[in-house]
Amino acid sequence: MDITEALQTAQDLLNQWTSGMNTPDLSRLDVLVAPKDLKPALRILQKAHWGYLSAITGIDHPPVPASPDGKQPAKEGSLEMLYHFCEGAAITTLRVSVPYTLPVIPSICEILPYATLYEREANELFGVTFRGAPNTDHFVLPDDWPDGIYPLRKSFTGFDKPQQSPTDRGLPSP
Amino acid sequence: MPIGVMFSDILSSLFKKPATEKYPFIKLPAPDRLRGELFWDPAKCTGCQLCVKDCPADALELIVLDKVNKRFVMRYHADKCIYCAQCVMNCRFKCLNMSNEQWELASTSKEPFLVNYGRDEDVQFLLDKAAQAGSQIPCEKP
Amino acid sequence: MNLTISPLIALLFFPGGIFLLGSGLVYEFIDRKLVAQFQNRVGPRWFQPLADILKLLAKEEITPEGVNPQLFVTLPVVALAAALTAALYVPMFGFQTTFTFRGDLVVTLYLLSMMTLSIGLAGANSVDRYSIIGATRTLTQLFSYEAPFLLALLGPAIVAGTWQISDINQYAATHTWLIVTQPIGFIVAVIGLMGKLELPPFDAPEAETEIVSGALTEYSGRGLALFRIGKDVELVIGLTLVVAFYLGGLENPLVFLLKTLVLLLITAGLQSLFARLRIDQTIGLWWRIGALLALAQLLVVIIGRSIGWII
Amino acid sequence: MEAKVSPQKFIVPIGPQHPALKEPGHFEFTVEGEVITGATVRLGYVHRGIEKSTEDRNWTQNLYLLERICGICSHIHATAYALGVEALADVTAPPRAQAIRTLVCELERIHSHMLWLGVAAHEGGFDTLFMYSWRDRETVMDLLEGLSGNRVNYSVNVLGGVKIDVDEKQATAIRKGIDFLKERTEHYMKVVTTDETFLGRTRDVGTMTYDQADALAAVGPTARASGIARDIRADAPYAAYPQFPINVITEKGGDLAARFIVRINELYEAYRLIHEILDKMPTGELNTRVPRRIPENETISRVEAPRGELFYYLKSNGSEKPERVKVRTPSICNWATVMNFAIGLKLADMPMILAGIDPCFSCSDRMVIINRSNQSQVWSWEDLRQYGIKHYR
Repeated sequence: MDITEALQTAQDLLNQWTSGMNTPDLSRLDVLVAPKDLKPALRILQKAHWGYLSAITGIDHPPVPASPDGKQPAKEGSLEMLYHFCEGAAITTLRVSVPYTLPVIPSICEILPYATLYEREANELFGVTFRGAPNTDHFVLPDDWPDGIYPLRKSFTGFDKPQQSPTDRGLPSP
Repeated sequence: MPIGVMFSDILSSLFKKPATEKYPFIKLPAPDRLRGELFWDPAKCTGCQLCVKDCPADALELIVLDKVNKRFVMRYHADKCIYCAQCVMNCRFKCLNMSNEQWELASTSKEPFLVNYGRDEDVQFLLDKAAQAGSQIPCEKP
Repeated sequence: MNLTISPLIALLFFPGGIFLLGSGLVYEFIDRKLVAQFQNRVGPRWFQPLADILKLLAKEEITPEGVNPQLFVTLPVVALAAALTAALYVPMFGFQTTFTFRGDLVVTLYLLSMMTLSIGLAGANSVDRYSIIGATRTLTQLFSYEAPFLLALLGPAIVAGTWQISDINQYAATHTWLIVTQPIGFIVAVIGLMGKLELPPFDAPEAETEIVSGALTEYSGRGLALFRIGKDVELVIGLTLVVAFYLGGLENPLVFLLKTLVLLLITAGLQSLFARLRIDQTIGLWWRIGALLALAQLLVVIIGRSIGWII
Repeated sequence: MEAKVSPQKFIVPIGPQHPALKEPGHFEFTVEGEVITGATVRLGYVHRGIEKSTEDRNWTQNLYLLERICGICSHIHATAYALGVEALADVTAPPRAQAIRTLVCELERIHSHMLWLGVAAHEGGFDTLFMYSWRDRETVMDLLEGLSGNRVNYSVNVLGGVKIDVDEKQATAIRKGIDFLKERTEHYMKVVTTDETFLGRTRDVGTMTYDQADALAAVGPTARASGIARDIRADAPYAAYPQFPINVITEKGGDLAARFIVRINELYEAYRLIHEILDKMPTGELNTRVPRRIPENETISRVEAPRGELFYYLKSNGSEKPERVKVRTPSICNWATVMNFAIGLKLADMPMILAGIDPCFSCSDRMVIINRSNQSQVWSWEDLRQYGIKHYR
């Protein structure tokens, strides 16, 4: 299957589940998908045997306050999950965007069991909840990582500098 | 059922010298392109700071004493350096180069890792200034 | 050679005791050096085994929680003691044995097994998971190599018509080398010895990439040192036994020493030739091939004797 | 460590510190006797927070940071990133630079596969093969050192090209080294395909069928050993692969032995390709200029690392620094396969199966910066000692 043909197939398959498509370059197809449509869209791809899930990329779009001149309205913070499917050289990306206020996406593990590692990673690093995920244990972060801190969000700039005192250099209590 | 297919290897090894390089005792010459310690030639530098900007490890500081008269001191932190040679690439005046002879840089103390390059009087000037001002050496960030 | 040595000296210095421990270390060094040479690398320096043992002896011994402390401390001592005792009945370095009685071959074999048994028990005593798996494997392997090794040593005993080691030596020295007349027995004996000492490829009980150090995972300091030196002693005894039985019995100590070294060269070569066998493969190999071969050899010997071949 | 003995379950932990693993990862295998009935994986012991760190460095600095994701396949990370950045900035590196990149990629593949051969042999208790394959790996490491100046992080790439050139003297040295390696590789091929003791550990062990590999999205040699012809160098050629096409190596078996054969056959392919690149090296410039600020855009860069498909997602925001760099390394794809087919196998085979996918823990762990609020960053020796005393009291 050559690239254009593959992308055309993907486009046809996903047409009914999308709210917009574009092709940023020759080998890529970006498909905007609502969270509730993610699973049906995936099922269709899988049924047609179109590619494999290569990665789930998370992107943080922090909230933007309204510009002082009022030309641009305030934008709510959102998280975007990019599901990259590869078939040969062709890449279809399903873009699922969820707001900070409700960062929930249905888990795709029942369709693609191997996605669990990617989901666990995205869950830890971005704070997106994958509803119905079989395993939500820590995968890459330490076990005692505090809840509610998501390191790959732009708002995370590291923890506060530890307070140094000559007697106690901040050794954690055993 | 062939077993012991490596027999020829072990038999020939029995009469061969070990392949191990006995490094600290016998030193083989380093290849020409080896990236060892960084050297800086003050004569050619224009103080453009390009090397400092792109250093991935913050190992370089270019201290400008007098921009007009081209008095610079390059402070090089050999312990931070990752020997990638990006600074050598960036330098348009070829005043940086990495030695292929000086690469055994291990040390048990921190002092040898801080190297001040520059004309002797400039370095001395900087050190004197530092001595006057106390322990903290002033440094001009780009 | 026939020297009479005072039993106490024999026990403490020569050929038992200190001298035996020293030679164990030397043999270990030679073994490691040979394997290194086979693998085209440098290998340890001459004092490395000694340095290892001294370091271990000097180190703190940690008794893990949940073990029986008495057993934990006693087992290494038992293992080493059994190995040292066995040496008294074996013609070390080609010298006549210090003690001898009818049936000492059987006693020696049992004493040699004590070592493995102790390691197995030590593993089972530590409540660590690796140790327990290692202990299971050690004991499993004990059952698999013991029979062929025993059968392989029985061959010479049967042709000599005695269970006394010195008499067998006598027989071996005055007849054709038994390696010629009983080649299968020799092969089984060498491989059995390697299995007994858990040398590669039979090192599944202490396979470091699976179960760290097997039964001895929890041992440190003195206990580990004793086990290690016990193994070294057993290596010397095993080599001596096989050489004395199969390679022409006792003679000039220098020649005897050379023979053991040649045998060590062979075992070192075998160690570096093969990939580690899984424990099920080890057992399969032994019971399906090793034991059968040894039995076949034994049958040949027995039949040969009964129809009156002079071998 | 205490044994958790329950009637059915006996859990054998492997890692984070374990002789089988040269890098830290944690696996728990539930065993019954010697047979595995369950497996879980936990990573993160070598987290360096690289993805987050990239957002704080400029495009050039990131090249060297990303090169250090993995010690074995450093060049391929830098290549993937450099290609991605060049695509973002809409420049193309000159053909000679691309050819040199490809040359180093293939040399690195040889280095990685030889290393893997040794490690896998060691896991199977075949130390002699381990020692010999690593001895011969020195040849290719010396070549890389002579070519680039370093044995591990070659630092051959810059944005927009390469740093080093290949002259005739070096080309001759490479050809000579490659010919020697070819001869040795033929010998290793014979060892892994005919030695009975070794085959006893690899044949029909950890078999993954085509369908399983497909369903679990395996990549790289792991997938190709199960018959899936998935290779980015052929599917979506990058750098100089369009001019120097490769043949995709596949094997039907799907077991450990097949993974050995696939990797060794890939070595032959790499030797052939290196000869071809050296013979037909394009002439010309070594690099082009890449602007410091890169306009807002996003791109995906996929390359074939020695372990499989390496995936980079890059997003720029018009500044000197990237907005987001996502790295998906091949090891992460292949973890899923191991955890799935481990069940029912023997514990003794597990180290070899883990090694069989050529896992790279450093590759899998890199996302998050760790800077705990109640913990000073630098612990002096005395601090550590005190902590130890406190902890073990």
